[in-house]
Amino acid sequence: MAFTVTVMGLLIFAAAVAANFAGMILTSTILGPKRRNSVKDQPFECGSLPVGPTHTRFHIRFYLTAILFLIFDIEVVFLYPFITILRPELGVTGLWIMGAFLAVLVFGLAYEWRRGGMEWD
Amino acid sequence: MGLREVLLAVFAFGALAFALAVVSTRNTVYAALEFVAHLLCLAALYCLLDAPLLGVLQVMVYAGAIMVLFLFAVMMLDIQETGRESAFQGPGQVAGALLLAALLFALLVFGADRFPAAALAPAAAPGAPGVGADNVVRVARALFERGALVFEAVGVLLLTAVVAVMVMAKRRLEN
Amino acid sequence: MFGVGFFLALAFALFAVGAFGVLTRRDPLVMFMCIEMMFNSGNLALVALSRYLGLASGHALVFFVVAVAAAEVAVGLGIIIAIFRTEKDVNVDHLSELKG
Amino acid sequence: MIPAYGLRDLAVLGPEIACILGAALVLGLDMAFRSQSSKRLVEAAAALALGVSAALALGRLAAGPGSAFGGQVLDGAVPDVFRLGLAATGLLTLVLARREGGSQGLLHAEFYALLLFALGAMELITVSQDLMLSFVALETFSLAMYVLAGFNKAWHGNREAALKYFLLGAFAAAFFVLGMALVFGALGSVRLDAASALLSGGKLAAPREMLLDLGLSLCATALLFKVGAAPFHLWTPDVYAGSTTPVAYFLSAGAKLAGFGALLKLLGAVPGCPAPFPQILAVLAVATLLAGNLGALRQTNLKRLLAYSSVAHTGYVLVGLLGLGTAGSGAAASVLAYTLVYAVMAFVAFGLVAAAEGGLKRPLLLEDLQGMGFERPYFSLALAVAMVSMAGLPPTAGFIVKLGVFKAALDGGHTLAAVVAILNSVVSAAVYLRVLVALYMLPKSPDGAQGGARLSGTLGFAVVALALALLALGLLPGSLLALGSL
Repeated sequence: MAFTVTVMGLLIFAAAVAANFAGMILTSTILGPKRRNSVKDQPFECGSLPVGPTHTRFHIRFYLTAILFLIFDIEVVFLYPFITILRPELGVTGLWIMGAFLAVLVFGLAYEWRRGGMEWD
Repeated sequence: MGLREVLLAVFAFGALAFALAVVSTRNTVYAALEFVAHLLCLAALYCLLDAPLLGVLQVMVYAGAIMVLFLFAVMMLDIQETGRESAFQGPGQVAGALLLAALLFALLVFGADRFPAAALAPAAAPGAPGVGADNVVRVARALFERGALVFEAVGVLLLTAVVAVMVMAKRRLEN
Repeated sequence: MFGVGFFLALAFALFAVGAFGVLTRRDPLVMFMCIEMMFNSGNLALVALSRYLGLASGHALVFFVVAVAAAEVAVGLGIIIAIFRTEKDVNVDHLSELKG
Repeated sequence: MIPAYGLRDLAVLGPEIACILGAALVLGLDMAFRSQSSKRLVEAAAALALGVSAALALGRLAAGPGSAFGGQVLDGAVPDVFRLGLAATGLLTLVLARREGGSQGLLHAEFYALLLFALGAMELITVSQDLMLSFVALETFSLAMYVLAGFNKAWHGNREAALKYFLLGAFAAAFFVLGMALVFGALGSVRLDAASALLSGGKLAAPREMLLDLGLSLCATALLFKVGAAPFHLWTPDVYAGSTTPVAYFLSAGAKLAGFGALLKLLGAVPGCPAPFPQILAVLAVATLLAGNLGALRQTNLKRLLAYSSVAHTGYVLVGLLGLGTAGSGAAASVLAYTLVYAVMAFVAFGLVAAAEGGLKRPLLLEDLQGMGFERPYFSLALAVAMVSMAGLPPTAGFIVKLGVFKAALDGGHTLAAVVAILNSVVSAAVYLRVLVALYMLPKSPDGAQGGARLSGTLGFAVVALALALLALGLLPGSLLALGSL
């Protein structure tokens, strides 16, 4: 029973989102005027003409930035459980453990920076 | 059948269905999106299995960061070229792989089949709080009190990964 | 119905599906996704067994596995992209220069 | 509460820490002085770190077994010799890399850093008692090795090798994860000492034991990939042929030492292996032997030949592994001795390939060796010693260690596998004989390599010294046999 109560709010929220989403699409299809012509069938890009293929290839610098994000994402994920028991249980030893981990990661950051991994050109 | 069972059934089915979809879809972009859906189903299963922290982890790291990298990679490659006529190996190899996968599944199920409930007594005392109660603190203890060495090793692994990625990406500077 | 056996069977099924994908697909990105699926099946088994045994230490193992998988994805995609940038083609069957 | 870890715990991991700090030092030096002149500095720093690592491993060997970090790490004579061997392999790789000259280009610091990270993780996996720690170590050295395999920019084929190697390696790692999960299900932890305590006490219910066995077998499968056992050997020839020679040497010798060190730990935790496991291992060993030796028979490219020979040698070590669990078979010592001697033989062979292919734009072929026997006597003699040793013929160290693995398998009751291995030895003699014939009996080929094959400098000294060591160990096998008493 307790489980049902916990999840019920989430379910109601999800149902509301779905209903809202479906409702908006449905109303616009029912109420909107439908006059098709060649201009309207073109892809719309905020007034500017679409130029070039739709699949433009990304530059690799995006990828390097994303890697950095991934590494530090992992770090944050570890930090959260860490702080929950830092004060009552881990104490100074805990700070050493996390300090060593962070030192290794910051070294990696410094390395990537120095080697030009973050240069935008 | 309570609500929990219904949700478990839905997400377990979803995880398997999306996994099959990833394997059978020709288009790489669609496969990536189906894989995201698969991961979200798993995250929901983790939450239902009293592992809320892992559910969040799954969404943050897997669905959030790892799949973004995958999509970047898809965008950097020429997706019109890949995944057209040659998405799969030849029929012979597909049949062989099917046989192998079925064999693997049967072997694992056979191996694990004998062990259910009766033999594998829960290690926790009866009536003890399950893994869900106070989950974050209990995971944190396992992570930092007994797993401190592994934690530091993961730090070194991440540093190795940074160096490795720089090598792969920076090679072109020399050419 | 939803005992630990069910989730183990689900994990094995996902593992087998992933293995099938690795062996049959040609696009390295999809192959890599299938490998990640196999990693995730191990995680699912760990979560189900942790709950069954009443031990949260299995959750800590999942933490480490996810961190390792993240590092592996970073390097693996780096390799795939590096090859693409010179080859313009990442179909493993076209990598035939080394066969034999 | 956090258990009180102290310097004593760190001391047990001294060799690993030396490698990791060395890698950090290499990267730091490179960041501080970005110039050509820093190249020698970086090389010296890497050599220093490996020297310290070897010295610390030697110190641990003298100090006797020690457990650290609450039992997650346990060293002993066998792991310490493995660590020593790994550090030495790293130093030999440095010698080869020096010969290659600036082929690492601007990335020379990264090359050495990745090498040191890999060696640190390899040393760690040989002492780890915790499957999770083993997994992290396994992935660390695997990631470093994937990238090292793609380090050759002159020939783009090696990137494809890196991709193949990576996809298959990640596939194998997934087996380790699932295996670990099953071990956790059986034990409630992933500690090998817990596994051996429960198994030897007979306190484990049969179904749980089955789960444990299944889990450990899956983990072992992942490690078998690392050592290149069949059916996971498919990547080896392509990857070796596509890599630079120092990397090919490191992949073959380093991965074997680390993989078999870890396998010894893993299988050592299972006293009296459960029924199907040794049989499966025996089948794999025989398949590996056949794949390696028959594959090598067809090769004309010398590096590919050495790759297949590396697969075959994995097969011999697996045969030795079969004796594990039988008291008095000396299986662990035979595996240790074989892998160490293989590392030496492979260095001599790859070192001579490196010497001969200097300046060659294409891969070194067997016909390039034709007629060299009397033109370049020292080069040819050293190569001949390495080949005779790889074939396992007296009077070389290869003969002694091969006897050791055959004896271990026979004592373990695997007569059939031992007989097949001995027959394979005969086939493999033909492989290595082809090299000798090319060296001494065939006339010089008109389009063979010109001018190479000079032994000089550090590489020449190391190759000649180790070739002599192979002979000396074959004639006076005392120190090899002493490994059995560890």
